[in-house]
Amino acid sequence: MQTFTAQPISWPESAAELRQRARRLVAEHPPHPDPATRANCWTFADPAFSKNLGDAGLIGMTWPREYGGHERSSLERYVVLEELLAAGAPVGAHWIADRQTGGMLLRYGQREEIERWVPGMAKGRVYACIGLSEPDAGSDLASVKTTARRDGRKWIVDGQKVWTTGAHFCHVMIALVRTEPGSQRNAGLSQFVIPMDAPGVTVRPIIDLTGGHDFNEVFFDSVELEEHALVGAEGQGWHQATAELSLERSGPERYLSSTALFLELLRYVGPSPDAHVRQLVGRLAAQMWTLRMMSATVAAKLAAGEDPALEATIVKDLGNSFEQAMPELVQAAIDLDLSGEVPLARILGHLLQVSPSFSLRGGTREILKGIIARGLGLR
Amino acid sequence: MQTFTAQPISWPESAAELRQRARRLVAEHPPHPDPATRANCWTFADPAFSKNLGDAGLIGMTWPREYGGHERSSLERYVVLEELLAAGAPVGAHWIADRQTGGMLLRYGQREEIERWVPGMAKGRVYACIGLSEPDAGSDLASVKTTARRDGRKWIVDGQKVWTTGAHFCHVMIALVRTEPGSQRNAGLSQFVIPMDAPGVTVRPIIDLTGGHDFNEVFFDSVELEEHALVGAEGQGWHQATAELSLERSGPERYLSSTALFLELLRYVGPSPDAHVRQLVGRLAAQMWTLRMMSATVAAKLAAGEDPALEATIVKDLGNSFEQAMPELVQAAIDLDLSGEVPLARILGHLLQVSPSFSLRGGTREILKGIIARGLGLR
Amino acid sequence: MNEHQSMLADMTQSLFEEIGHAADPAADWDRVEELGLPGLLVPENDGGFGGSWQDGLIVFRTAGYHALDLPLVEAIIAAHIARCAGLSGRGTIAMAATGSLLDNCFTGSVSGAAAADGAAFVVAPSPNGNGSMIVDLAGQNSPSRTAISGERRSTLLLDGARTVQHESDIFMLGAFARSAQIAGALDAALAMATEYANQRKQFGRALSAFQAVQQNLATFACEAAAANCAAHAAAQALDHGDATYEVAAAKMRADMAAGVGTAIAHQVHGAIGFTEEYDLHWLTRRLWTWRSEFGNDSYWADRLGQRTCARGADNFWPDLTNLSDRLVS
Amino acid sequence: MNEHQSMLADMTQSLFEEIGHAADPAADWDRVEELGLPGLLVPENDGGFGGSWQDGLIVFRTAGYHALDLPLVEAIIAAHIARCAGLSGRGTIAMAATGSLLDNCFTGSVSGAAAADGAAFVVAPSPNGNGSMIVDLAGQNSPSRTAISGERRSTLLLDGARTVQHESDIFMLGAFARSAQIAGALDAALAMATEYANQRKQFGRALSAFQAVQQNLATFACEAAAANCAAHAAAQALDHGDATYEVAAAKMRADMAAGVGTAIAHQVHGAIGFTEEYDLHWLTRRLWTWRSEFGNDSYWADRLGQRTCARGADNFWPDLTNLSDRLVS
Repeated sequence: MQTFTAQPISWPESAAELRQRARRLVAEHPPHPDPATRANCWTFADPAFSKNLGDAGLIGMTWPREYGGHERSSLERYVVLEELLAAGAPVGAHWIADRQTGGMLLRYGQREEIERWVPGMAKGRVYACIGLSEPDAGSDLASVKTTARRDGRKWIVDGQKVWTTGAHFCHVMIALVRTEPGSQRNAGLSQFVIPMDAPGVTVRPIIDLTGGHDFNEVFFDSVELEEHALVGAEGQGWHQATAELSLERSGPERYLSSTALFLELLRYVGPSPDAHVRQLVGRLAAQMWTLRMMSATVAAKLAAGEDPALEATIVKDLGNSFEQAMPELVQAAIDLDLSGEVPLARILGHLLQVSPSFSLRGGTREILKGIIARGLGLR
Repeated sequence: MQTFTAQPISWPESAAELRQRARRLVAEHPPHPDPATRANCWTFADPAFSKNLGDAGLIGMTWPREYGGHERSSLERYVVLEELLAAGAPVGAHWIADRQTGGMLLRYGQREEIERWVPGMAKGRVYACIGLSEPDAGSDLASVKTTARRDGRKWIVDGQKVWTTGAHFCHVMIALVRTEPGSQRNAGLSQFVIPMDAPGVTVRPIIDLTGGHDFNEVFFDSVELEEHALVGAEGQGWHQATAELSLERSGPERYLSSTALFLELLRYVGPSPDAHVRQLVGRLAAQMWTLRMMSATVAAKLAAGEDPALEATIVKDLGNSFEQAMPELVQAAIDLDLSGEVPLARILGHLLQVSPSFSLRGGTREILKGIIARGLGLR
Repeated sequence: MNEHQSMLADMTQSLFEEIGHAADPAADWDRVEELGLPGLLVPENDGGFGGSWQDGLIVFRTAGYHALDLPLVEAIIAAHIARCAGLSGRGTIAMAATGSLLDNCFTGSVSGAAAADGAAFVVAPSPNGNGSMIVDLAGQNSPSRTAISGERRSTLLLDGARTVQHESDIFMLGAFARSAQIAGALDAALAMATEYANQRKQFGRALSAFQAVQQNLATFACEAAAANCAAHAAAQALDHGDATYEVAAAKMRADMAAGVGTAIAHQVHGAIGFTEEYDLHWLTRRLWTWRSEFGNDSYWADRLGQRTCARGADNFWPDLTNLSDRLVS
Repeated sequence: MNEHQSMLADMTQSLFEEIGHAADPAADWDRVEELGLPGLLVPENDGGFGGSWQDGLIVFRTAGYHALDLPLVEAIIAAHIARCAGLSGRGTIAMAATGSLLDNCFTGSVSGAAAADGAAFVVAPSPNGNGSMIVDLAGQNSPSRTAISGERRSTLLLDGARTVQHESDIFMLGAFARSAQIAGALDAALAMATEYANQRKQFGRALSAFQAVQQNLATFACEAAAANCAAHAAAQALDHGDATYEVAAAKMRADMAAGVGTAIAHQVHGAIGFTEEYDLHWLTRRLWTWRSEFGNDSYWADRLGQRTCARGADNFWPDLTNLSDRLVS
């Protein structure tokens, strides 16, 4: 039976200095005027802020210096991430490149591709997206129909991805496609680096229920790729992509996505609310504190060279439940005209609508719980 | 898609008079000194009280006069049941006979058996239990190994039942047994009336985690039954028994089992508690009010000759969730020394331990939800 | 349901299904006017339908089911209250008023008003805490915002507006209306999620074959059933007299159900449910909005809790049975 | 875990597994005494083990895991506080005291005392609200009750008992101990339920093959993980100084987890879990008891909420990071 092994966390000596650096950058950058946007900061793209962060050495923190990284520990990176998210900083532009794509390329990518993309990512100037979901597949990520076939020394990609976050502003995608004709499910899949400006790539927006635009459909019509666009080994795409998802799960964005709502709640209720509100605040604070300790424990395990994939999944599932429950709990507790202009109403109205979608990013709850159940040894 | 069709309830004109009659009987009977026992009143057997109720015409209320019944409507019966349960009256002795066994015999039983048992049940002097569960079967009720075989004009029963509520004080059991050798699952099963004093019947207590005794194992060693002990048609036992379960589900005991805790909570917190407790009370009150309306709607549908099996399942599932959640919510909200002597501590301590078992009676939650899902047309 | 209620149900069902969330404010309003629906709760003597609150429930619930984008529910209640006030045109209702009321003239603000632009009058809680006031909006200018439901809401700034007093509790009646609309919208979202689960394939089988999906939808069905039963019982009580307890409990229960139901509906639908072009959000966004209107969970739980605690343990059960025993047929 | 902690873990693990919930109060107490465990948190200079709170966590958690029926956890904390008070014999701790304290003599009642019969002294919150008092029980008679956990609890009526004042917050330390015990017991109940689900067949397949069972146990695993992480972080904070915030959050989180975990453990086990002879109840009954001891959910949520609201939105995040940044290694 495998589960979450708790352990004390050795916070890095540089933590205080890193926090100050991140806080200064946030303070110097004008905040987005809409509180609802601040509440979703990790999906909001602000290239100017990403460039500032890159110039300050706060992107690609764990990557090798050779490619623009800073060779910091996972815990140091964790400290910076939580500062940015807690402050509602607009990190959406570089977020996926920093969290997933850069590390993915460094681990599996060919030298030409690493040199082409990673230094720009570390500078906060090159942004990435992930091509996983396909139409009619839901959360069944192995249901891949997009293909890549060899044509001399080139690869030709045809097909379609959907629910691609940020495809409309990104420079590059890592896509999971089928390279073995006739293969089934998660066999015969490979990953490719696809420049978003390559001929044959078309991005079409998906407008969400709030009228916002995060997601896209991406079409590939005979897109030609160089041989070195293949990431890792041919046919190993599924294994690599799921490892990538497990990286995604380890971040603190899950529980911190609710910080903006929590802070507005504190502002709205003032220093001495009634017992019901007091206890709601206390319950939420205890959960946030615990989730923070769990997230940091995962970062500490990564820093120690362990592979805390199961721990990360547990944190993500708990974080999902927390961030999805919080708007609902606040709505139940605070009698408020949602159509009004107070910041709490604006944030709450927005999060009520979008928070059910949070669990779709990086695996639905059923799938996460299935992974945890396997870890327990249920069969 | 089938679901719960709400409708206005026509409360019977006799409601006020029936309530007064029930309240008088309860007031005249000394209450059990232990508040924890009052909180579980429908499992606590007090034959003296059952006799009083029978003499007052409040058992077998919907049964024909010919067999000691009173030919009242289901809603009139509902009014009496909710009065008894809300008052924490000790109805455990006759409960199953009144709710299930009497109606079962009247519907499917042979004349000899009806005449032998039903009039005594209506008088509150004859008590019944249900032989469904068997060892190692869990909630899989079709996993029946107990057999009955014909021997001339007799039936010979061999096997074992388990988790039989009240077998230690009951006079009669209706048991589901296998009559077709080699049959599988829910085919080849039949129901029999078994006198608990028949030679070869042995009852062994199961002591629960509180040290209490509700459940039993019941062993059958070549128990001889008359031909007329067969209930309904041979081989139709499964169909009849599940219809019986659906009768069980229609009662108000589910949500009312928590009344004693709710009333003690009101006593403990007094007339003007803080906002947190006030809101907990309000939330619980709203749910109890709604469950009462839903239970009464089911009774009204029965009174109108409909078959509200799905509605009853919905009420039972909601009632289960409510009664299981309430001790947990009260424990979270009220800071209380559980080892102390205040009645709320006594009731709460007891219900914390036994309430998780409530959903085992009459089908686990997973099974109830499966029935509801089929009603929705999920396939 | 009696015969006239069946007719009302059929009529509104087919009309609202057709109009739905894409209503044309002018043309479709004329259609509901032609049918006399705004006068549903106005006595026949006063030129109305003479309907009961149980008739009102049918219309409110159906409007919720189809996410009807017309301020009909509000107009029906406003017309019911203003029936003797000598006002004509579409009325609406509001959640709160602050300001002063002198010589039947109100100066101050009225907030949480539904579709007030173009309304002839608004019924709002009286600023002095007793009953309601009917405010003539002639000559008033009312800019409106779009609520997350897509419906229009306003805060009206009024200066010496002519008012008529009324003893009714408009906040409570608004809560009843929202309970009924929530009940209808929950049933619609449940039907949509059930159909989707049956059609949609994932991992090679229908979504509906997954036990977790089945259990979630069963939970949803229980919650929708509770909201609907509660709304029915509240309507029945309104037709018999004081219904403050029943409406408080019904709105509280509907709000709980809305929280659970919207979460499950979106969980079952996955990403598609969040797209603008898929219709689920017309229901869920209204459910989120209505949950906060005319008192949220906390507001009604506090009121109910206060009343229940003040009455004490010994009165709880007799009070509850007295509520129903007065409904003897 | 360092080397000495691994040894401590191994030693207590095998001893407590053997003794478990069926401990012999006299003979088994001698065994933990022989190992010096009650002196775990007493400095080496004073003849103790010189352990840290993180060492304490190991022992408390393991005691919870095996539902150890000896008042060892309480004795360790009591000895830690009373190390300079010149008392010998087994100490214990209590939740509350009311009465008067004059000239180091206490007259009044001490309630929620664990296994006070046979104890030499008890550490209780001071009745005047500041710090703790160590009460000599020599010559005192203390009848005890059995809590639903099966553990003994007393309310002591004391008349002029000799006391020593201490600045420690015994209520907070008791809450930490219960958080750690809850974390251990949750892990044990999770292991038991997981094993049962794998072995038990129903409807022709293992319980563990049902998606609903898998999802429930996954939820349980998340809650147990949260309680364990929270207890670890609280222990680490205790070793660095003031830990009132961390212990409050840890007890609050453990209490939540206990509510969820006990429900799922029993749901998975079905009827067998309620029988006296099956061992699950030794864990779940203690979890229910410990949840209410030294502050329940509501108590700690209120304390945390009060503090958080008073500090306000702008201090929330800096306060939180200051708590951890002081732990720099």
